[in-house]
Amino acid sequence: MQRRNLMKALALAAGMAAAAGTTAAFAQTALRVFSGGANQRPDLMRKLFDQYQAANPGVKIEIETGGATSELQRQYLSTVLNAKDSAIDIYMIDIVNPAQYFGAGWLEPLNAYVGNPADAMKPYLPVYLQSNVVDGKVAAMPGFADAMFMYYRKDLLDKYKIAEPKTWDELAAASKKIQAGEGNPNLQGLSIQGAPIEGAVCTFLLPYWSQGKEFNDASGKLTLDKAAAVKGLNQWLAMVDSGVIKRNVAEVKTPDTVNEFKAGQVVFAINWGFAWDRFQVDNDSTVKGKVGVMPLPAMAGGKSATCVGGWQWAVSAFSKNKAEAAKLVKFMSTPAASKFLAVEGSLLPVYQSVYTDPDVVKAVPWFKDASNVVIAGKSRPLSKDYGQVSDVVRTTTSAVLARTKKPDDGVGEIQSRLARVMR
Amino acid sequence: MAGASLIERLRDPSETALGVLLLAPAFLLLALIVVYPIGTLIFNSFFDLRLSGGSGMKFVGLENYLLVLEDADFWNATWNTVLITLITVPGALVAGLGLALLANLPFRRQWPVRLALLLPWALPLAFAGLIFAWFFHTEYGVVNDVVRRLGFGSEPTMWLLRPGWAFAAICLTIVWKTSSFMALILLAGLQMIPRSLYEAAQVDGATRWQQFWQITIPMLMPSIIVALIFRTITALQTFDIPYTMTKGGPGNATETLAMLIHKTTIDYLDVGYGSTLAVFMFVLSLAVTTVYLRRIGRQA
Amino acid sequence: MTLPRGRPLTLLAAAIVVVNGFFPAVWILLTSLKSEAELVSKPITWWPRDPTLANYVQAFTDQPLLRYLGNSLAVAVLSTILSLVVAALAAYAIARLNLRHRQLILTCIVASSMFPLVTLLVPIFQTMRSLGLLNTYTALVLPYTVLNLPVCTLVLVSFFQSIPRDLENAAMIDGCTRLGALWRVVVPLAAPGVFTAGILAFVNAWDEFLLALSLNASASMRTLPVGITLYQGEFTFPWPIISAALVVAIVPVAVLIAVFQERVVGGLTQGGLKG
Amino acid sequence: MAQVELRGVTKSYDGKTTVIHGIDLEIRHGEFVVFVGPSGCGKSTLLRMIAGLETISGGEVRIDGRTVNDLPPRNRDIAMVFQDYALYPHKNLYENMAFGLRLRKTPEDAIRERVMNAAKLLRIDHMLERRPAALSGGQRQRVAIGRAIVREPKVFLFDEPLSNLDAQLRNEMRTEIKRLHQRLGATIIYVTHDQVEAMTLADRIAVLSAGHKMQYDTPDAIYHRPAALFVAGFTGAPPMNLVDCELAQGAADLGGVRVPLPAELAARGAGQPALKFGVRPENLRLVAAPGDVPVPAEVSLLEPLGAETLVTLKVGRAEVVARCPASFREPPGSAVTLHVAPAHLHLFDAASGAALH
Repeated sequence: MQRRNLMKALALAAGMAAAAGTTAAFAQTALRVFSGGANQRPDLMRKLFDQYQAANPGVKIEIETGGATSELQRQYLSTVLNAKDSAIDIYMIDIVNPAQYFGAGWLEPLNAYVGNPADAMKPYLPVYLQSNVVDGKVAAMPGFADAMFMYYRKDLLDKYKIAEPKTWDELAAASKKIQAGEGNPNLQGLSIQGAPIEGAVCTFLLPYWSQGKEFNDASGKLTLDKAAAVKGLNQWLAMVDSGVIKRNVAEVKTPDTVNEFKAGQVVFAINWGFAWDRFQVDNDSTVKGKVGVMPLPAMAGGKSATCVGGWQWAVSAFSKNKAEAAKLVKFMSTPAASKFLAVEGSLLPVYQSVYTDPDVVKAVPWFKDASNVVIAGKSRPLSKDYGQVSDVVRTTTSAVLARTKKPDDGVGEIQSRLARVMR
Repeated sequence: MAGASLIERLRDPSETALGVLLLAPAFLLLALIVVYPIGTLIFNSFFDLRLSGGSGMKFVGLENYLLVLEDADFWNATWNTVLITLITVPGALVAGLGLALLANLPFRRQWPVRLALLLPWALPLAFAGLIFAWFFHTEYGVVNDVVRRLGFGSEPTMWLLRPGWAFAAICLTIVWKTSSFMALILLAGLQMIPRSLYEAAQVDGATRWQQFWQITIPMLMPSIIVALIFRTITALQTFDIPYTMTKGGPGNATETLAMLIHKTTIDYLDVGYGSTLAVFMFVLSLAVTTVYLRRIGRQA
Repeated sequence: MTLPRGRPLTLLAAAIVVVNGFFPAVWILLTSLKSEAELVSKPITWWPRDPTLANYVQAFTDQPLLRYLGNSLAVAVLSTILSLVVAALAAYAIARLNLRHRQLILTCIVASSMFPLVTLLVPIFQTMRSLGLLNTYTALVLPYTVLNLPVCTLVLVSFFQSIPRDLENAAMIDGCTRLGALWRVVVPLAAPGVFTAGILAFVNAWDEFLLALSLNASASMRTLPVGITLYQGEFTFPWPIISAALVVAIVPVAVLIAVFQERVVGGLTQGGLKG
Repeated sequence: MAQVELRGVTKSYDGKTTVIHGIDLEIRHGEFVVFVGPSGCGKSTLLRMIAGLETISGGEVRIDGRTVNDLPPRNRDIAMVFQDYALYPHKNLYENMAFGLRLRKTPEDAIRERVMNAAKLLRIDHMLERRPAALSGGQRQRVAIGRAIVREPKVFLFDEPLSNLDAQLRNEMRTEIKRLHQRLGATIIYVTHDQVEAMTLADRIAVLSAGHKMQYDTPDAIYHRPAALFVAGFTGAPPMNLVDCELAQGAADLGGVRVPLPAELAARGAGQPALKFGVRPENLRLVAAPGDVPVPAEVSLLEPLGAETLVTLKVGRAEVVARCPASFREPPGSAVTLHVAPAHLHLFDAASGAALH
């Protein structure tokens, strides 16, 4: 029933989008959409597209998927867009990409379709004003959100009567206490991602941000505070030394954290939103019902911050159906669509209001805890050269965590390399 | 020969006409897939062509070339590439020769041995990298498990997180992957050596060891050289295995030239600079393979 | 060289070669029978505790594995045939015709293998796009043919050279045209060489990843190596399922080479790569 | 059967290296002609030009009066037997022989009949299902010949067909080829480096050296009246003794020993700056015949061959070989007197190589 209502609302929204359009519907328009990889749930997107097609008989939507990870998708899209391919009208892109793609002239500015940026972005989570607006132009519309959460073993914290830690030091202390108490040599205190993957960018930024520092200013210029960055990395290394984080952290990828937490080998784990279902729903999870979510700790004297991820809809600059494409993008970014994705796929909403929607809370109870975290979320550095920025930050962070580079040298390297790129 | 009709003449084209006809498909394909792209590449190397900026193309002459020469990443990647070549090519030769000698023993059943030589060759590079990265995993890898079972070292070694070990692991993987094909070629060579040579050597009083150095190695030389040369070309292009095993890490300790070019062009979207790096790589390959082509020249 | 002939030593030698060659494949097979949870248990298990075929079921349901298999097969077979035809014609011209600059011609063809395809990716993509060939078999068949041209040409040149010229002369005197002699006498006799070159080409095409990823990304046209990477996601790396898919990917090639191993090795022996 | 004419046939590569220098030859209907010469003399090249396997740089080749310079091999109506047999390894014997007929769209029964006849003739009819790899050298040679026979061509070309066989087999096959020619009455051009083969087989022999035709005549004429120093030195086993000499008072001075020459011959030699004196080993005899001239000599080496003994002797400063009876037993160092009929003496112009008769 809930579902039927939702569908009705969607149909209405889709119909409105169509009515808003001025193009006559008798011309059949085929829109080709690049809808990410399996993790971006093309199956759910298809349902939304079907809705839209039903309300707009003149439009036919075809889906293309590819590239399992954000990195692979970026590589593929770079090749396609580089060649000014007009075959695809709409792209689903990672939150870190609008600046880069818009900068390259690959994305159609959407101001003409959605209004001025400040108003257009107002109903969404605050991070989008930062990430999706480039040079005063709306480069992409939010599709669904994601964020780094701090998952923890509620049962263990209860067992040792420990409150949710507010700072990294408290977390380290809590971990040590639990590890000592459990006596299991395989039990890790905290699992973070140190392999040179996209997640390592967040691993670098989390302790840095939590000191109240920014990586870049609104214009995208690098504002790295070297001392704070070194302090952040040292925080991780100290936890490695004290056995809270495992020694081979520089090998750990996102799925490793998930699998180890599922296997009951981790007390605290930093990971993306999808992990919740893996912990609570998966058959082979040993921690069902024992998982809690909390805001990320801060540095002493700092403020909690997290890394926001998620996917955006953008119109290709080489599309031959820009107006139709923009209309579909607008539809995919409506509260109704966001709610549909939350209820059906546990994908984090892009509207603050949807987190408290009764249907959503009913379907995904933990989203009400999530909303606090997401609102405090920051975007990773925005740059036309994000590919390079990401590469420099994640390889250096990984090398520091592998102890092949000193934190001081590593940060110095990041600073000198990116000063050229981000100015 | 007025009687010879046009059809008759077409059935017997002149030597040159026939040559052009036969070579045309190959050269058309090469033009489309190699020559034109290389032309584009060389052209691009004279431009500041950063797709991320959206600022279009700016002619910069030789600036990119000068930048490459000062680029520490370039020299690091070149060094790594050369080192990988210098380690894995002889490595694969020695391992391949060992495998070939073992496989050349008189077995009752030949097929398991042959298949064992063919399998690693048929396994895609990218998968070999994935599988071996898993083998070398600090905690879940079979390598450390064996080390532990043998009772060495209380702390597991972090193979892929230490520059030296990571380099060694990559080289080992490449050697494993490539030695099998090397062994196949050498095995073929071994089987062509006439038995009578060994019999003659035995009559002359040569030990097994002497037979190996005086007969086997010299007789295998043509096979060895061809195998080495092929291997050298592919070693210079090493990409898949370090890409899947370490992504060039830790830091850029295992980054090769091909990876740097791929990263610069596809990740950084710096097409001008990436093209320049590619031109340098081409020159390096060309320098190394000139020797090779001379060799073919002598034989053809 | 005559090594010790003792039975135990021979068996030991066989064991070394077989373990070296089979171990990774066997490990993948074992992994494909484990659950994801078992994979991260410490110490690691060698033998699956609870062998399960669920990973195979998932490998076929998560992704259209059969479709990928078919695409790989189509691309590999088509490019192998094309490589052989193009290389055979060129190799014949180089080996037999009285052409000037034969050496230079061979050099040009071989030199094309020196250029790492990684670096040509973007221009090749542009070419294929402007020809409207993206997401077609042709988009991969053409570059793979070029990829295989040097090695096929080299193998066939040396094979053609090893066929006595008088056989062809005899055929021409018997009544063949030059091309007739090529087709009726030289090609059948070069069959082992053609076969060896064909296997080399097939395996190369079957393995290629980067071009396949970039040129044929659409779901219906993906090849196996590209498809297999799709089992991993942004947040997941399901080793057991990937292992299952890998087993499925390795088996056809393993069967192919197991059936034809005699001819692969034989082909190499008969002068194929012996330069 | 047909006749073949060569008119000023020349072969050169890149217009520079000339390997065949303007050769004229005429081969009559049903004639067996042998091209003989040392390796590299151009005999095979010339044969392949007739076959159409080599381009003709100058002059013309005519078969039955028709110029065939630009005709591909298949249209020249010839058959060829190659040195390495050139049997198709992927076809069995029957198919090897039938191949040319099939290409000419001969009806199947005709093919069968002709192949069977040839096979019976060559005594290989019991092994037609076998492939060439299963045959011995002699058998392969028969098949190669059979393949030529079934075609019933105008001209047969043989390119050193026996050189890969062992000595005994070679003699057998030689006899068979000779018999075959008699039976078929075919026009045959045959290339060999073996002058014995040439002598035994040929109706006429063309002796070639360095791309030049040295002499074209019957075996008898070639043997007894060699037109050139080269021909004299190439024919006979052992070949003619050829010794530097000076002319003195109507005799050849071999360095101390003088051999009187017939007046006519001496007159021809007069005035030539350098001369070669020639005599065949069998014409140096130990027993005198009427009209013979004596030549003093000293034995230096004996080579008994069973039926006869080859004796190397010193005559003046020169060494000559004589064919002596097997009973000859004089030890090295002993002095003997050789006898030679003046009619068997030859004199050559050492500079041009031309015979002076």
